[in-house]
Amino acid sequence: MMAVGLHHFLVLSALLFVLGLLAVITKKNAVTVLMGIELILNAANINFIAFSRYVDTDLDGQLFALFVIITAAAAAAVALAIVLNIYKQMRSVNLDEADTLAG
Amino acid sequence: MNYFDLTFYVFAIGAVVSAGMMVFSRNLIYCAVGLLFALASVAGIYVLLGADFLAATQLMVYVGGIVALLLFGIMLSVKFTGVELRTGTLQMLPGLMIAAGLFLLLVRMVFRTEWAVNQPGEMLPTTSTIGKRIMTDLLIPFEIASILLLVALIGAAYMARRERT
Amino acid sequence: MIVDYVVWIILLPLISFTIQIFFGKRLPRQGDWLPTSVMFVDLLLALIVAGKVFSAYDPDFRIARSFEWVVLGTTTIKFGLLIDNLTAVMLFIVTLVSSLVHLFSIGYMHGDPRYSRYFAYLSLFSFSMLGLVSVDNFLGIYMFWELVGVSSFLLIGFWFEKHSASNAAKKAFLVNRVGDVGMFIGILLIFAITHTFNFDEVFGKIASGEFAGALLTAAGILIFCGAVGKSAQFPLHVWLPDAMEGPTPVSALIHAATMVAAGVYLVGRTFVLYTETALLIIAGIGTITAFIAATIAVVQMDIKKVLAYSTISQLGYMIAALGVGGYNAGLFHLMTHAFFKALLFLGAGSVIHAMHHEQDMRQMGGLRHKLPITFVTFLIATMAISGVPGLSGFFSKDAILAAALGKAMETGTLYHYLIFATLIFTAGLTAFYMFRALFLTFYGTPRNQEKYDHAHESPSTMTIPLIALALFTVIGGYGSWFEELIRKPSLAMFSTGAAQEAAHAAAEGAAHGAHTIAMVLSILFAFAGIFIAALYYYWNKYSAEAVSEKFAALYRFLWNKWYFDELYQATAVRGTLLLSRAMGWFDLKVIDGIVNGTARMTTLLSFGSGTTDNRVVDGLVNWVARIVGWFGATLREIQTGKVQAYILMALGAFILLYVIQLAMV
Amino acid sequence: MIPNILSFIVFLPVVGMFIVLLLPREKKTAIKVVSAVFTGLQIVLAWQIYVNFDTNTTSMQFVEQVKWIESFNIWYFVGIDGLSVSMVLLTALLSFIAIIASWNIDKAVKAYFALFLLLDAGMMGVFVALDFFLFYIFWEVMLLPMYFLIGIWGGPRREYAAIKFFLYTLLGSVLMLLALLVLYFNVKDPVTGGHTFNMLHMMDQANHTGILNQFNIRLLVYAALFIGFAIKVPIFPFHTWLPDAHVEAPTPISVILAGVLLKMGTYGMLRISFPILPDAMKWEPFLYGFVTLAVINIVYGSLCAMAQSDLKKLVAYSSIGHMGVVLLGMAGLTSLGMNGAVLQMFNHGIVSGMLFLLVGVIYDRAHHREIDGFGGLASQMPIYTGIASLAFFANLGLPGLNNFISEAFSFLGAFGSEAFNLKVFTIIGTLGIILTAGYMLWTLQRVFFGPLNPKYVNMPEVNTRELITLVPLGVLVIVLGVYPNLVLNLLEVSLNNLVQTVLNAPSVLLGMQ
Amino acid sequence: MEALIQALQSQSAFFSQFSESLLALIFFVLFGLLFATVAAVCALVFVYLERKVSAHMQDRLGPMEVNTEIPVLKKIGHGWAQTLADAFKLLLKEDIIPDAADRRLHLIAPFILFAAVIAAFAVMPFGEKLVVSDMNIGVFFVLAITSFSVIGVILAGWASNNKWSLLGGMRSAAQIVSYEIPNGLVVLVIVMQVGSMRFNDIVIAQSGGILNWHVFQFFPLNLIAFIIAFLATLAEANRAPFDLPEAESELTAGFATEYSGFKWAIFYLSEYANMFLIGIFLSALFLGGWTSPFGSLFGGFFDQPGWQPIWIILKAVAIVFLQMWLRWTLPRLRVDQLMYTSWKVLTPFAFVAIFGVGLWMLL
Repeated sequence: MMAVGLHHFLVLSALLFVLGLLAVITKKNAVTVLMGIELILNAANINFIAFSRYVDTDLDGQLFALFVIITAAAAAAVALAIVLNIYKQMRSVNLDEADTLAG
Repeated sequence: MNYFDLTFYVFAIGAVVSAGMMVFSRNLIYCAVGLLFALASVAGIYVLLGADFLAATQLMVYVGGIVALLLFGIMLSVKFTGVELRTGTLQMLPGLMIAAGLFLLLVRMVFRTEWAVNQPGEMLPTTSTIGKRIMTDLLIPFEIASILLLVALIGAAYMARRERT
Repeated sequence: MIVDYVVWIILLPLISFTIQIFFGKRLPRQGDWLPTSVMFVDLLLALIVAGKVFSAYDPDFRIARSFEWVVLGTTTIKFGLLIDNLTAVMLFIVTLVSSLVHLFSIGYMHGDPRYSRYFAYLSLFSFSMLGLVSVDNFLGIYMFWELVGVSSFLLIGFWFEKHSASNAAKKAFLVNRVGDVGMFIGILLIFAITHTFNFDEVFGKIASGEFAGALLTAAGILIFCGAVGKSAQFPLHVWLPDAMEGPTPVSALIHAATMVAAGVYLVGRTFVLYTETALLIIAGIGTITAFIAATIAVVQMDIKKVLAYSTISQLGYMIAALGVGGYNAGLFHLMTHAFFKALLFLGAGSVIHAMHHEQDMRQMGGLRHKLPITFVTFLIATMAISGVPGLSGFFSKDAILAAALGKAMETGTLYHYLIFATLIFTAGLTAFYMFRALFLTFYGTPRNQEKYDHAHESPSTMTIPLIALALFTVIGGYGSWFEELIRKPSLAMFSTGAAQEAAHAAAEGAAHGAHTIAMVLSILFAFAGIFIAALYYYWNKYSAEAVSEKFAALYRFLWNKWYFDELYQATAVRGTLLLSRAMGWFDLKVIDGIVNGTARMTTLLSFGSGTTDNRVVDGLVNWVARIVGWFGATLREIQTGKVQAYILMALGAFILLYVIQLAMV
Repeated sequence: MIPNILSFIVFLPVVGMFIVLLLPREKKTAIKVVSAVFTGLQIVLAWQIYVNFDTNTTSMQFVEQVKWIESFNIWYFVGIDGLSVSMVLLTALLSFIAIIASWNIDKAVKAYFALFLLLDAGMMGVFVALDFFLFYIFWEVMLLPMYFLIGIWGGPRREYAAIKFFLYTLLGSVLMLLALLVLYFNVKDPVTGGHTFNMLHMMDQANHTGILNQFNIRLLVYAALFIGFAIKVPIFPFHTWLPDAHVEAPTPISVILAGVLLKMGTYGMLRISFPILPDAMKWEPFLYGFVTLAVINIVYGSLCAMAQSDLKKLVAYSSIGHMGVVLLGMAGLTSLGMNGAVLQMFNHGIVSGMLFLLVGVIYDRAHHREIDGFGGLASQMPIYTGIASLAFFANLGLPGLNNFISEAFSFLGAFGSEAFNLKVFTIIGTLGIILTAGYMLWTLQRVFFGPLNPKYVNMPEVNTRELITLVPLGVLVIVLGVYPNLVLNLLEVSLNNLVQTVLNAPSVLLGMQ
Repeated sequence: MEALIQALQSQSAFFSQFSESLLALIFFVLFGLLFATVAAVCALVFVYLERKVSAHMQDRLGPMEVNTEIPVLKKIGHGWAQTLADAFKLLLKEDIIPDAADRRLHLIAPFILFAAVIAAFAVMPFGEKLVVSDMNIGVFFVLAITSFSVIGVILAGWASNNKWSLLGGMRSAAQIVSYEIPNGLVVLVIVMQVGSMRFNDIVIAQSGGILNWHVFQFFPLNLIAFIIAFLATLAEANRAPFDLPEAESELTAGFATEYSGFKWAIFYLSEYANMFLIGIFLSALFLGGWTSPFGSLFGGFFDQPGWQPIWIILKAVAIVFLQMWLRWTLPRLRVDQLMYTSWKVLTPFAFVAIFGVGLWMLL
């Protein structure tokens, strides 16, 4: 096993990303979908920080990650509010039942 | 297998296992707990990468904020007492296939790309640097982000409040 | 040291004004004690200053101190104080009269709803006046000049509920402003030429000949305009009689010792500014004023109006004196006049107070029994103003007449003889109308028994000032210190060359010769006037009514004050108002009309183009929109509405594309 | 010292505007408080500027220069010198006071305050901009909120007044735009050689190229600029928007109009017309025309004021008269006159603001402004009368109060001008002193003196909020009257430099026509 | 930690025979145990203290009887062994898990809570050198790591599958989240002044006697900040008068209703450890931390390093005492009052303090 380096972090990130994606596309419950999104964002953040450490010696990556975290917090709050509204409207948060977009 | 590597594997395995728990568990609360530990492990990864401030932010925002929020969301959006908090899955098979395909592509890209890797330097405290950057050349993004947060705060509070009768 | 005292003299009333205006109502006794005691402290300080200044006993004594107030580029504007003998005298006069008026007012204004405000205004007035006599430059004197104007506005209009009072206040301020603008232009002129405001520097420029000729004459006359306004000289004298609408102590303060004296002081202070031509005009104006006012005073029935016109007349004397070169005489009369005129006004105030604010002499009579102290002091003052020998007024008036005669003898022109003749005739008139007023008020039988019965002597706060002033009226004229200390300033003082000294010395000598003649004539005319007054109003040998009916036209002319007010009303006031109304109309109809016309034209034009736009251009746009709508309706059938399905599709497509791309490479 | 303080002071109100927009419309107090806080912060910043301002240099201070629109060489270029700093201070002060005075606005509160803050930003921007294009933008930014503020919250004839104001000012803007374009295409950037909007480059005559070297073109450009600014001042034939706008605007907006907007005209002349085209300014027909208009402004404005029966209109016309004094002071090209003129701009801002506030006070109580409809208010409202007298006396130029110094300096400067003979004009101008005293005292008498009008026996005394708006101005009236150096120190060096620049500018271009 | 291990390895042959990671693992475990023990002991002391304090406030004696039979210690009296006895009782009690509960979460929840509190001790400065990890983001770390307690509380509430538990848990979580905001803001006030988030920097900035303590600086802004911080931490610890989640009269014992025995003891322990943590945290931020209040008085005698832990523990105990005092003095708040206090009182004032201090420093 080689010494831990950039690739390790990238693979880890890819794994987390894929798992998050899986949650997004397979879960019925809207809240779990949100969880998946958070995981995806975290995977991206790992990449940012890893690059900031290994490739770019500036802190740009970290700063970007910071902004991602901020945005994620905002997104989570709004998304959750939306979910609660959906619940209020339909008495359910299952996404397969929310198909009013259908043409 | 030194101290650094050990820590990395501990956190990485923690993160992946927790994430898996999140994805494959059918109980919503377990999903949330899985996410919680995945996020905490990621915070550990951050520390390994020298991002101490970000790690603390990660804990603060995700654990104290988002996960708590999600737990609230679950509890408020499901008739929970006496009922199992279950969530079904759909299109699991195509989802797994797509995920696997994507993972392979990503791994291929990771190993195929020639990263311009620099020798990582000393791990220095980042807080003051981040603060200075935010207050100088990143002031505008920072302000926009704060406005975004404010908007999200107000918007979320507005949407989630009870309808006036 | 002296300057510090003077600074305090000026600042103390300002401080008491500030305290009084903001907190007066809340102080015990509405704070009347504060300005009053401040003024007495001022009086004390003024005495110390006078003592220190006079102890030098030097006619050329001057102390100046200034600081840089505004520095702009090359221009430096200094502000400072100038203390010489004249200033010391003026400080003493102002503080003396002012403090006595304060004291008098405590009794007189008792019970007024704005009692505290009144004292605040008095303080402001004293501040302005004290500043005016101490500053060392034209700009400063102009500033205090205006402040005096404002405080007199406030005091005259103190009972502003009365229309007459507020009108009088406005009139006083505006008429003064007319003079002030003249003075302002004069200052502009002086500054444009000499680049300084400072008296000494300006005079220095005159002495060195840098500033001379027609411009100097013009500057002198323009500066004199200010004095014309403030000292109520013809043709701007009309405000003063109206200003009697203010409380009587105010009249005493403003019209006896301070505000009106400011004009005389100004001429005295800037004496070297006036060329011979300017002095001719000054002398003429002074004489005309003295005569006109005296003739009007003869027929007045309101005791304060009589005093008002006598003030104007006496001021005319002073100005005329300065105009004929009787520098010392004019300023001497300024001082003695301050004493006896303040006394007269306060005496009149005491009478009015006793008669419950009745001012018409026809309602009075026989009051000497009821108001003994007032009567005695009023009598002393009347004798002084009439020129009865031995009292202060005699000495000063005599000096003026002597100066006029001396000038006439020196130049030998008819103009100057005429001036002398008019002045001496006016002296007789003065004696006549003053004794007329005295007899009507205090002698004879009471003409309004009811008011007479209720009359009573005033409280001690009012009588003490009377007695004090009477004392000064008696002794004020003795001693030669005034003559020796207040000497006519010569250009020599401000330059190194002493060329003109000799000429002036000669003139002084000529004046001496005229002294005896003038004295004899003056006594003669004074007693003639008193005698005639006694004939008509004491012994009642002749009836005044009969005379007035006989010369009805003249009587009406005098009664209406030579129709000055009517004339100004008809020309200046109405003219300005008409012009302003015309301008207002022009602005609204013509200029604005053009603007609105343009707007209407444009509106019409735009209406036309608007119609075209609606029909033609918009039709095309609507058509395009309809086509786009049709496409949308067709395409929407593809949607399933499930988000996750969309994501799956997108990702699948992505992977597919990626693989294809890999395959192609 | 805060970096980028000028940007802060300009854009702070914009931030405030967004916050106000985000508040719900029912939260009236919150909206007002937010506006007050932001304008208050502006005052804090203005104070910082005042404290940190270097009074010994003629160069621009607090400069910020960022490239903005590259292809047209437009910069975000701001900075202030002595001329602008006084106006910045004035704007900050009056904006805050106007916000406090707006407290009883009840109609569409949110929109009102949002527009007001935008207006505030526009005004600030005009005074700090050093790029002509930027200047023009701020100039226009200010226009629209003003239009709405008059047109929505104004008096009975508000639509008319608003449209008139708007069209008039737009006409001026168009002319200014023309001049702007001519200058842009004929001034070369000394660094790159391309076109430039940089005012400092425009002021350097050496950069003028092309048709700008033809004297008659220069005269045309100057005339266009002059009319553009003259409408804002306003100068005699272009003034009729002012009485209408002032009368119909709500009180705080009148304060801003008279206090700040009028100053933009003269500011523009001093910042742009004079230094960029000094030879045209000094061309005798123009100069004497300028002075004639100034004198007409003084006399005509005062006479018109005397004819008015509406108190607010009277104050409006009196503004015309006082701006005439500013113009007269500027025209002489003497350091005394120039300083007097700019000080007069500042002082007039304070005094006219005070007068409009005072009119607002009785209008709120009596709901009319007919001068003859009042009477005897002095016995009913002594405090109000005291403050009103202070303002009236300041307005008529009483020594010891601020207007006196500036008027006197303006007159002295014009009269003593060595470059031009303006003595006769000045003497005619001094007539204004009498006329002003005449109508001010007449008004004082009719409104406050005499027996109390029985209708107003229960007229309430001026309240605390109104006092908050009036007292600071009143204190400034006295303080600046006694110690004008507080402002003059700021102005002096820059203005003397301006005078010297204009005076020394070569008129050799005359030969090239 | 790393430095410590490397130092040990280079110094001693005994340590160098093990690999670095193994040592690290061992040290982690050791330190964790150490802190858990210290916290437990502290909690025992505080439980005893609380009983005594409340008793004396209510004019009674409190536990007096349980003094053990050991001859010397018996002399101490005052029921000193009462809490020990209680602790043994709790440890020996049967661990009851309700039938409908989620067993795994029911087990894990108290430990999350406990871990959150104990982890925060890692950066607590008991002295200039007496700190496990003097991180440069110490203050932030404390705020971050304690936010784990929300999760513990919610999970405990949910896992019990009991309405009271769940309501208590959610109330508690909402309360903690709400009060974290004013708390975080006022911490920023101090961080802004010092320019560092390292505890030792903050403490050193206050050295030189009582007048240099932050609570007296920028008067009254920092005082306001201190009061806000005290109230907010009080609420975060669910102490009276903010003890709604555990309100006996409404929710029996809130999220801990279904817990007993050892797991319940863990909850109890973390509450008291948390109180102690708050005491140290606040005294480090506002009350001068381990510096003496005397400054250079007494010739700097009290400033010697040996005194440092004594000072900070004294200050912490004083704050803990204050918390107890409040608990036995004030009635409990209503839910709406609770939220009102956080959002409309503490948060605005915290902003005022930040803004004020900022402006003050700027001008």
